[in-house]
Amino acid sequence: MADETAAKYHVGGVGLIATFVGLVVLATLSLLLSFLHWPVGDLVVSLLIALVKALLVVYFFMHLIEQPFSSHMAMLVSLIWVTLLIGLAAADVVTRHTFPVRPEPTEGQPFYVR
Amino acid sequence: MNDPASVNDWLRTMLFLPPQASTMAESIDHLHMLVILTTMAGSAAVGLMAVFFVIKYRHKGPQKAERDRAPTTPPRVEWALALGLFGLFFGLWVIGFMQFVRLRVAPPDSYDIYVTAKQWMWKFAYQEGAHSITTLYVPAGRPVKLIMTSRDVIHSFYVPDFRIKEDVIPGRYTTLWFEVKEPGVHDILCAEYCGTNHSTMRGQVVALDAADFARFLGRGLDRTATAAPFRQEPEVATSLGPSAPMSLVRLGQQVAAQQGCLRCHTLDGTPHIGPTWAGLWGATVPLKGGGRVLVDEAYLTESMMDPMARIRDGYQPVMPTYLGRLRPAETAALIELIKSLAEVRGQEPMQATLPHADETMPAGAIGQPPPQPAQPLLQHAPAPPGEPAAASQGLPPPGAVVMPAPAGHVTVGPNGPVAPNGPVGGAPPPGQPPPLVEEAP
Amino acid sequence: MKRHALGEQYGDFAQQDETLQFGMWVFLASEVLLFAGLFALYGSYRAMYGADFADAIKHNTLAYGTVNMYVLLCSSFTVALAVWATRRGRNGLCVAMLVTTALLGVAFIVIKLFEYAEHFRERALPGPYYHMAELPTYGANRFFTMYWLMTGLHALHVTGGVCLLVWLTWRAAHRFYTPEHHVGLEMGTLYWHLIDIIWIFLWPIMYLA
Amino acid sequence: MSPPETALVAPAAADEPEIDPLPSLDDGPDYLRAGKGVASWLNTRDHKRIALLFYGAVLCTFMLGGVFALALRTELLTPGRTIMDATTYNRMFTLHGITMVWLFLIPSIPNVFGNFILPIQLGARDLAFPKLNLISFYVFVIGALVILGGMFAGGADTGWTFYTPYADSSPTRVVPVVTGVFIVGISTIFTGLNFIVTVHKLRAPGMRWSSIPLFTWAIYGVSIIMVVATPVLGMALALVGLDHGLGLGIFDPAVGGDPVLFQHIFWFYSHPAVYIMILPAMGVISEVVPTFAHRRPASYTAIAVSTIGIAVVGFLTWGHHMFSAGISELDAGFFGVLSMFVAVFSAIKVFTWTLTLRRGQVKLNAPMLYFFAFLFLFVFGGMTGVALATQSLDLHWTDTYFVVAHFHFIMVGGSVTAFLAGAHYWFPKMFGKIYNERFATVGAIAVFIGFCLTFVPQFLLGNMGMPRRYYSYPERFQWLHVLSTGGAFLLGGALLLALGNLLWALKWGPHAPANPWDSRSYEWLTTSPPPPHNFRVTPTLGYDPYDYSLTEEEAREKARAR
Repeated sequence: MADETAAKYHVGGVGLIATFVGLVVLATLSLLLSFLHWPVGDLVVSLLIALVKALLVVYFFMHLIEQPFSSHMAMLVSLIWVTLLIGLAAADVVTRHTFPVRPEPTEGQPFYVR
Repeated sequence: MNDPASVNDWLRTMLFLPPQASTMAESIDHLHMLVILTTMAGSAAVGLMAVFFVIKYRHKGPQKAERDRAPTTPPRVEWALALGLFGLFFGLWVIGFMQFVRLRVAPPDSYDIYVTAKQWMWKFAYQEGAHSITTLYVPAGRPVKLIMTSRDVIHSFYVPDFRIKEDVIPGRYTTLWFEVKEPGVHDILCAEYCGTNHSTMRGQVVALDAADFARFLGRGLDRTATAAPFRQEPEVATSLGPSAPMSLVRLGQQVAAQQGCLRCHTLDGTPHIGPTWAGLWGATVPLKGGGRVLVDEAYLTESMMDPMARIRDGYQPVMPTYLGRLRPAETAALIELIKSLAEVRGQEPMQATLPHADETMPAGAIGQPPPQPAQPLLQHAPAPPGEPAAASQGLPPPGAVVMPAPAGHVTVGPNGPVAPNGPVGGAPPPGQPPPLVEEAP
Repeated sequence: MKRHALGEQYGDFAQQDETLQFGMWVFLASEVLLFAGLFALYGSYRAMYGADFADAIKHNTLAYGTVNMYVLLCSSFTVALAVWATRRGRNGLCVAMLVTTALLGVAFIVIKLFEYAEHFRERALPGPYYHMAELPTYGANRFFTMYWLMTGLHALHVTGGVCLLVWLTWRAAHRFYTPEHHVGLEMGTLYWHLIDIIWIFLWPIMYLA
Repeated sequence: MSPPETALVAPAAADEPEIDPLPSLDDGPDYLRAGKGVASWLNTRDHKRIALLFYGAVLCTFMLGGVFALALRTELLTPGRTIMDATTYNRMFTLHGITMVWLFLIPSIPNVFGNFILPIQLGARDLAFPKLNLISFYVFVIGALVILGGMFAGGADTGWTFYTPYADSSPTRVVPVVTGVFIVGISTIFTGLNFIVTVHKLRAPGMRWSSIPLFTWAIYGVSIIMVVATPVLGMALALVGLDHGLGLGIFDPAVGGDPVLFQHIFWFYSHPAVYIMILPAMGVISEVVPTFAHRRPASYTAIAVSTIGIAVVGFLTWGHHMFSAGISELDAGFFGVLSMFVAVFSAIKVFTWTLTLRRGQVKLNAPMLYFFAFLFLFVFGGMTGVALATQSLDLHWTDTYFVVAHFHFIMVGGSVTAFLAGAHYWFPKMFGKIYNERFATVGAIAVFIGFCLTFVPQFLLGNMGMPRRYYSYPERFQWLHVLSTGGAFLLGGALLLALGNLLWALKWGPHAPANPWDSRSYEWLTTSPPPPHNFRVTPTLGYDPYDYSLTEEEAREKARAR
């Protein structure tokens, strides 16, 4: 039962404050980067920053770092499964090439008017 | 049994497989037979092994402790089994995937036919302007590519004799190709559940030899003098900001499309979920639970606002109420539309209808998916004044709602809509199936 | 007093606390997957209509989303402080932090409602109700459909979270949580942090890129 | 989840060395007699009583689903109308599918046998969250009532798959039905969560991961699927409900939506869901075979690893339901090859069970007969699954009766057969009675014959090209349909015989000893039926649960050791 004897590391007040500062800095960084309108990297970079922020919250605010291995597994599994679902579903859309896209409605003809 | 062909036939009969009518069918069947034989051999092997062990090691006398403690199968046996099986399955996958890609990618010289599915019928439109309902005419010995879309829900085009199936999806085009070996007739079945009459959404593929097929297409082109049946697609795409005032009948068409009336009612006499509007006005119809009623303003209005009050015999009570959803002017417009169709005769859905290729009806008829812009027919299409040209939209979206039906196939005369170039009603049924249809193999 | 009773099935309190916390983590994993379906839809539609999505994101008001991002980060911090305070036996601070967190949650909802009102005025509504004249494209329609679904579900979670915080506050005010026994408080705060994390991912895909 | 405010009773004195952990019948009333009155059942926290509540519920839904199935088969006797019209038929097969999938197959083995056996096999006094367990039962009942109420108040005709856009525009009552399934899903998640946490945190001292009994392994793997996949189903169904109820057009092509995306989300759940149905069945078989062969499994590791392998890889294969649905060729190929992995894992299990018989001392009791039925049907059904995952063949077979026969081989031939095996195997443990072996044997053989007669013709129908969900059909299919209908009635009768035999034994059967099958698995250490908290105190379960070189008394000594 190795997973029930995890080291009892406690997140202290300093750790919480540092985490909070880190989160605010990362959020601001993401915001500033979005003004660059970087065509390809925009989404990737902002999602990576989001991932780092989420990890900070999970590990320190939510004290996952104090938790046994099994709790880590729970988070890891959900992360992997989310990736799978999004990845494989979107992979279909990206690689479809039968008769692909719907045309855009022409100027002055919004599609929603039936 | 040394002849491979007779082995093939024997196995096909044993497995109840339908005739191998397309060029791909035989190779698919061979894989099928391989897989099924492996399956049966596998389950038989496991079953026999289990039976053997039971007989050999059945319990006799008092229970003894286990004879030896070591695991009976060493890990390397498990690994070898796993790898061997995976090799087998992977091999099947490789063959299957290669066939799959061949089945999905049509040869470049294929003959294109547009397929539109709706609840619950198939419509086919050919490049030369001919079109047909329920019966698909194809040339034998030549690859045919179907470009398919649906008007309402997902259907699936399935011809067991060709071993092919592809879903027909609203809002998208999917494709399917096959090459029929010999002239003959084959079943089309809808294989994706699509509502009440899913099981009757069947049709036929009629494979003709090259000369007959040309004759079929030619007949389609020749019959310019005959009236095309009034088709049900309204001109929804052109309804935006019309500069000219609209007639009530045309407004009725628009309302019917917007409110979804046409999902259940047809304008051309085709049987569907609800009673057709063709020839409805002024008729006396039987009611469920007995009695008859004259179809007039009162009954029509009641049917829109309180559909369950008096249901026509032979139809399901499925219509929702439109109370509060229709403005009075729209109700009036719908009634005017139904009035205007009083003289339209219904057509039999099983008949091939061969419209003319007149300029006022470019790309013909509806029910036919809009052709690709590259096709000359559409480029010649003149846009009626005051309405945006359909051609300027590029490949228009398929699907029930934004159906940029080419304008002009219904001209609104002083007495309601008149199908172009022809007397409305009283005309002989447009188009008989070509005589060769009956020549079943 | 039935506080902090040990369940029949547990050996000791340590096992009980650990079990409850692990149960909460598994529940959170499940909750994450609830959102995953919507994220997959968003990803697929974005793959179909990339350019339209970019336009629609530009159209969204960055200020609302960003302010809400900072609001939730602060609330996450305060709720973490509440646990920290309880662990040190400072019950008053814990109550104060929980109240602050709940107020921040309410602030989030209020800001969100302002934003929703704006979208409603523009007719940037989901599906067939979408009638925004500036972006008459399928893609923009898809974007706003997903926008309403995802932020709507998130807002429901925030509302539920605020209710949970009120309940935690009530219990903390009655000195229910002690430095030794406060697993209920920890579980409640985990839920609030999850709400924050979901917004951490919604913010970039709805407002930034 | 709230922290437990109330303890059930005072904690037991766990560390008193002189107490023998293994109970005897003299200790006091067993769990069936520990509390009297209806309230003591409806408000119980005991996992064994909750298991029996579920037992009653799923047997009711199973009967109901079976009646629907017979009605469908009767309608299909003739190519046209036999007893019902098309709309009724469509509603009926939807009802049959929903009832069998969500109200019987998914809860059956995990919620009945899992709930009963898993804590005992872990040496635990109860599940980790007993109150949540009871809530799960009531949520299930509410969901079931909402579904059935919705079905009888008009019903949905969408099929259990709820494919859009048909489900959006269907004139029938889709919303209450999806709401009910959503509620049942909540129950599933609660149960899965409870099992996962119990396996991680409440194992008896000494029990390593490598000595967890195989049935518990299977339930653990299933619980992972339940917790991870069910929320996605909930979301998919909620979206269909919104589309149908409010017209949000989430999958509506008219406003740019793509109905195929629904299928992706739906099958992300619903493919793993078939492993929710079959993995517990494999778990039951993994217990039955060593017991009746009196032999350790040929490879414990292979079974445990392939259980988790199926649970994980099962998530990567959902696209094989969509080869003809217009997904990209590349994605289809990817899903196709991953589907083959599942087949490999299943094959490993099958060979391991079969090899377990080798050099054993095989007794042919009813559970073992069900194992043989399971073995044959599962192997054949599984191999046809390999055929269906072969993409070019799938284009001919998908949405035909071949698929119907394939999944009934797995679901009925696999899961229901294993359910019956478990029902007979654990019957003495659950109720303290012994069933009549002769009638059980007849029942098992009749089930097998009826099953084959029902579903083998359907394979042939599928080969001929008969699409599924057809109310009317071309006449050339009729004789096979008649055969299949005859088999269905035989199968129905056989199931009634098997269950009736158990019911009879419930009242009139002779008393069972603690370990009638001479098994070494942990649940047979306690009395039959067990006391309310399974053991006097938590035993030490460090020894191999399949060590048949021990005599029964030696095994009990090991469990007593501290």
